[in-house]
Amino acid sequence: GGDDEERTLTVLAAASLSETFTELAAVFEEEHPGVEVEVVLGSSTTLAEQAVDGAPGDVLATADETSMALAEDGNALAQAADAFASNRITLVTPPDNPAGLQSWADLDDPGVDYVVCAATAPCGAVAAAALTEEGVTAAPASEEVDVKAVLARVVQGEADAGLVYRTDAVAVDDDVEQIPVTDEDASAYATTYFIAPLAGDDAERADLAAEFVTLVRSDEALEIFTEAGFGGIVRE
Amino acid sequence: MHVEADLPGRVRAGLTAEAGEVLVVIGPNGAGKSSLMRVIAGLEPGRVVVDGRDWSDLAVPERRVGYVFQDQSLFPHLSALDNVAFGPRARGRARRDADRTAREWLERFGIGDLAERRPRELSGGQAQRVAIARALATEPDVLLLDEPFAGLDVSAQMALRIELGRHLRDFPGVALLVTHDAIDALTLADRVLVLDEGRVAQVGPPAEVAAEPRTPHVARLVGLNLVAVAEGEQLIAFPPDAVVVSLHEPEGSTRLRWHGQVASLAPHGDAVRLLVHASPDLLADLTPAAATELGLVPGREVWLSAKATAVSRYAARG
Amino acid sequence: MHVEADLPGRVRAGLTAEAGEVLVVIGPNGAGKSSLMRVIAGLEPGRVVVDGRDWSDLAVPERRVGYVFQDQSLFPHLSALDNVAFGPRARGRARRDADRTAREWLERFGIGDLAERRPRELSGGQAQRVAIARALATEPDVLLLDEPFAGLDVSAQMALRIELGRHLRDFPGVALLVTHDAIDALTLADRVLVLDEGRVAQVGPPAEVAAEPRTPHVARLVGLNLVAVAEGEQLIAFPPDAVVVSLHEPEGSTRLRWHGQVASLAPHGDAVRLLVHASPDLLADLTPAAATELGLVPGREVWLSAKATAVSRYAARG
Amino acid sequence: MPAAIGVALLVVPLATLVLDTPWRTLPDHLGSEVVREALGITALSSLLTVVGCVVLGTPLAWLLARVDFRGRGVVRALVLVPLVLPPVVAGVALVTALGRSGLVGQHLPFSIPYTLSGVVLAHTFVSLPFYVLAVEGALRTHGTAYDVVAATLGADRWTAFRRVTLPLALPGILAGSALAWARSLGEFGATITFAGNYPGTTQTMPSLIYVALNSDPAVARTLSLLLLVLSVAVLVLLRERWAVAR
Amino acid sequence: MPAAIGVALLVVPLATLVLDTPWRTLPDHLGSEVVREALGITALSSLLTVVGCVVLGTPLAWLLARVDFRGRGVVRALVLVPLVLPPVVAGVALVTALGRSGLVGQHLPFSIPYTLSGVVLAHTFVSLPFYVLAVEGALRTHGTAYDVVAATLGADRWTAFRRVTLPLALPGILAGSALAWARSLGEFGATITFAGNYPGTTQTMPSLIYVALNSDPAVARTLSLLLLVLSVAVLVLLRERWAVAR
Ligand SMILES: Nc1ncnc2c1ncn2[C@@H]1O[C@H](COP(=O)(O)OP(=O)(O)OP(=O)(O)O)[C@@H](O)[C@H]1O
Ligand SMILES: Nc1ncnc2c1ncn2[C@@H]1O[C@H](COP(=O)(O)OP(=O)(O)OP(=O)(O)O)[C@@H](O)[C@H]1O
Ligand code: MOO
Ligand SMILES: [Mg+2]
Ligand SMILES: [Mg+2]
Repeated sequence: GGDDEERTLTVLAAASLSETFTELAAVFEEEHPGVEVEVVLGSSTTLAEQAVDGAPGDVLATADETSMALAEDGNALAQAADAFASNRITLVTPPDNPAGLQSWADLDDPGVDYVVCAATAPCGAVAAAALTEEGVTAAPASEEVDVKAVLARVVQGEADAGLVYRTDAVAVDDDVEQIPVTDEDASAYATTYFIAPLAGDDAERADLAAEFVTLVRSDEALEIFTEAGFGGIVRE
Repeated sequence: MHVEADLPGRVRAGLTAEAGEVLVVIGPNGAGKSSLMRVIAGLEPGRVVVDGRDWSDLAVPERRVGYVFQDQSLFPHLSALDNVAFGPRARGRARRDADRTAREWLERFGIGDLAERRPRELSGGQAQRVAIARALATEPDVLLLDEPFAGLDVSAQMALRIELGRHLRDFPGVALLVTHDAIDALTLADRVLVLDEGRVAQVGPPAEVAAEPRTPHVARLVGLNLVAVAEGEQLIAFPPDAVVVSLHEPEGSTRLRWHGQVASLAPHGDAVRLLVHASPDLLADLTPAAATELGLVPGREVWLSAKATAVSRYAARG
Repeated sequence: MHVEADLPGRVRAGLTAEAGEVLVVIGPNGAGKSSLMRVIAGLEPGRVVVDGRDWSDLAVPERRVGYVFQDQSLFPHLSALDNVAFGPRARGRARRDADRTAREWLERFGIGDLAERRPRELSGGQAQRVAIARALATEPDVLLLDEPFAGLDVSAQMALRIELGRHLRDFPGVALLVTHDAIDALTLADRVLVLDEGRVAQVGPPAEVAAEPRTPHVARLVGLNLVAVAEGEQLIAFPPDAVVVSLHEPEGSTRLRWHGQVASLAPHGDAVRLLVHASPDLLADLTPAAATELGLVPGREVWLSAKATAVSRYAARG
Repeated sequence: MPAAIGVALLVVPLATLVLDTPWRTLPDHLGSEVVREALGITALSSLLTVVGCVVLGTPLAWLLARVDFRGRGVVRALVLVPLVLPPVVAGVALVTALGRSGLVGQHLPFSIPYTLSGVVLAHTFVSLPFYVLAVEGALRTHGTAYDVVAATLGADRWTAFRRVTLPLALPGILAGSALAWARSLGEFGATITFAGNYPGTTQTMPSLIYVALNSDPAVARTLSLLLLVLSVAVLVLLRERWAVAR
Repeated sequence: MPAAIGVALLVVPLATLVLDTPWRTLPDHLGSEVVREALGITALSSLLTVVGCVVLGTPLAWLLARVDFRGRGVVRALVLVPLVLPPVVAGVALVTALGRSGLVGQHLPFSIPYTLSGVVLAHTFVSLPFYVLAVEGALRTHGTAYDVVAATLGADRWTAFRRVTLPLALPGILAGSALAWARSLGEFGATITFAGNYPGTTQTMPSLIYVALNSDPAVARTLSLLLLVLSVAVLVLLRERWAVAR
């Protein structure tokens, strides 16, 4: 719409979507003059719970299916959720690779300190699956609460290696080195992002929310996601 | 006012005082004087009836007492003026009004120029004056003065004694004053109450108590020797200048004689005052010439006898 | 010992005392007595030389003083015993040893049975005794006693005066004692130092100071009248019983006469002591009979004259 | 010596934080609207938190220090609770109680979460124990001697409290306020969980920093430093002023 | 009244937390090895943190309260720093300084992260300001009057401190220790960031709870309640004992 009146669209988004969604918000605002998009960032679980509790918001985007299911069970969604992006787990080391890692198998060296997400975090579940896939048995030095903490460890040289999302590796680019995986396409390495409009009584806002979801699933958005390192988007 | 205090190990005493009366409380250290005052103020439990009204269960702030604490207890964070104005303000007077009253009291006690000082910037005597002013400024029903003159210089003591005497004459309530000074007792008291080991040992007009003291402490306070006779049933009192000192056992039939060691000599007016460790300890005044002649030094063994004519004899219990 | 104190608005005085000497410091409230002591203890800045050793820049704990504070300042969290044992222990004595010493001191002052009490469970006089014991137990080089007898009952005062007198006789260091009591000054002092408004007004042996007081405060303390004559160049002193009171202006050529209002009357021994607001205030003793005959009440205008023979006259400055 | 180690423990991490800050970009961040809004919300909510702590906590501390009522032990235990709760759990507890569908919250005519009052509530919940404990300690240090004197002068409990107890405990109250303020400044776990993270409404500096940590650690560090310098400056200035005034 | 509101603010969230707890599963969680290990690490590290705070913080508080040295304002400001840092940022600062490749850490012969000493260090860093502020307040409340008396009795600074200053400030020291202990019990931001989160080595209860929150909030709530009940019980017991002993 082209009203004079300022309207705000509130998007609750997983913290890992910080940059991409900020960019998409700008695109959306350009296409919808008079609308301001406010991106509220947080952990997927917290956001889903808050949406169920009735927190102000028009769109919810989570980094995993579990959180979205939480919102759905709480009747917070206006429509069924859609997958819009995927992410892959990757093994990174500090740029100088101090432990001299060549492959995932080297994680089993007793002298190597590597870190992962806790099994309860979305990235942790994926990492656990990937480690099994690669046959790694050594325990990590620490189970970080989220993927950013893992990345920070590696960038700062506090860990010899860590399992992070590819988007994270792309974001810091020069600060880490990626160790290739054995099987590029194995599904064990992937996680999927979901988006859904939230239930509300304002029809006009519901339209805007739907339009935002459409934007996120558009080809224009795909470009942005791909550039940020997302990939393998599942289209119906 | 009627008071009954019973604090085990500290004081167990009853007293009655008329409105307008000044009761001076004397007794040795630890006799229970301060404890008695604390009971009246409501800081310790006890039965207190003032003007027919039962204070026993009244909260402390509702009891209208003016209390000069033995240790001053000035508020450290308030100036002298604010300390004195605290009572009037707590009792609802307006700030300006309370300040004026406080300033008047400070000026009456000669420390008007120290109004803005904090307690720690005052000398001991100055602080004591502030404490007295603070207690008087509340216009209390009962005045409790615990050694108000301690630490004051002679002029201040005299001036305050006059000022307080004037105040007490017009004061409609009961005033209790604790002192270790015979002059206070004699000049200010309507009656004197003597405490000893937490009990009331004697009550009476000052002249009577001074003439027939019942405890060694009072006797010492008024400068008399006191000896129990007749199996403790009777007491005899006699002044130090009625004591004859000799190096040998005095002859004659008098039974009023004692043997002991000189503990100390000190000038006392024109005379020399001797303290002799007999049973009990006795004081004797003699001329410097006599003291020199007898060669009196601490440790010397002497005999004392009392001139029978100067001795008063009375029952040990009133 | 040599001391020079200069605290603006508080005290500006110098003093010298020999080892073994007892110097009694007297002066009105706020004269600077306590401030002078604080300088010696190192709590305020000032020049202090003891036994040829310069203490001026020495930290407080290194100055070996025994200090009885005017307000006792007992440690509230320690028992009486621990308060007294604090000094010896701080100076390195073993616990058991320090405790024994402390107990001895408490016993000497008659409060051995109160050893385990906290200060707030002691009476005022009991606490004062603990404070004195605490100061003496450190075996100091310099003893600073700020009104040590305040709040003590007469027997305790006398006993402590004797005890302290004995201690001071053998004490090799310098002892300074502040008091408002003439008896202390006369019985304990080797010399008396008179402070007035922060300055040294007079120093000398007690008898001399008592006979020729230079400040009204000392005159009042020893019970003399003091009048400045010859444009303040000279002073005359005379006892109250050398004053003649009359209702009319006395005849004759004597210039020693004053006019004023009776401020108060009080018994004084066998006599009645009058305070008269003249310039300056004067004391007069007369017999009760004479007082009744003259109809003396406060406010009455009277004439006073001094018997010339009883008057001593001396220079205002030594 | 231990004091020196203590100082070192505090100094070294701070110093490295300062050294690691990208100073050149600092002015840009300062100017951005998000940062200015977050700073404003942080300032306002922390101030209101201190007010809340003083208003609610002072009487509570007094009660605990002076009045010997039944159940004092229980109340004291309750006061300690938010202290030992991890902040996020504190947030969860607040949601369960005062959230829109919370046990109490669903009966309220207004909604607390996702508003500034929610932020203040979360902060007060988390900061109150610090304030109460510090003030209770201060009240105990002086004992009741001067309260007793005030009572004999006719002061009822309230007057004695206001004119004697409180001024004498002032150092403790200032310390307690500083603690509560600082706790509120750095708090984000309970805030994000209970009040959300809405820019301009409930996004405080720590929440912003938390989010930034996920995208650009350098920005997060710069913002931390900003928060830090501002708040420490305020605390130091206030203390100097108070110290002089006393 | 305000005291009652204060209590209510504390009670209501806690009560709902208790009501919301799945009691039946509690015993299972209690028995699990992960929980037992986390409890043990929390107990040990919080205890060591209190010791660290007392040892390092008491002299520091004394210095700030009593000694008028140059730069006192700066030191006081430094002490406040960890107070206003969001815990995660505090962790980042610690990593930058003492991490394996940190400015100081790379020169150390041993490595601090991923060890219990790292946990204690992080906790001490975060808790020290609470302790120092509380104790400094207590030291100021009494002033120096009794220190002066002790000095005249021949006590050097240390003796006076130990036998006079310290016992008189005891209520404040206890309050400060309680604050530090509690802060350490609930801390996870700095811990996880600096010391990591590995079961049996560095995983404390709050870390475990935080991680659980992401998957199963009910479990997290149960564990919080467990942490809460245990710690409050300890605090209350200790306080009653101290209160009686004084
Ligand atoms: N809080 C207390 N607990 C226990 N005993 C106490 C307490 N306060 C005072 N006492 C004791 O009670 C007795 C009476 O004390 P009180 O202070 O009434 O004496 P006092 O007559 O005022 O003595 P003084 O002339 O020395 O001031 C003393 O033996 C004292 O040690
Ligand atoms: N800390 C202070 N700051 C400013 N003035 C002070 C301070 N302490 C004392 N004074 C003032 O200095 C003067 C001397 O005080 P000091 O305590 O030495 O008197 P004093 O001779 O001991 O009196 P008293 O017999 O009443 O104890 C007094 O006028 C007092 O008000
Ligand atoms: O919801 Mo997250 O912050 O991508 O794990
Ligand atoms: Mg007493
Ligand atoms: Mg003095």
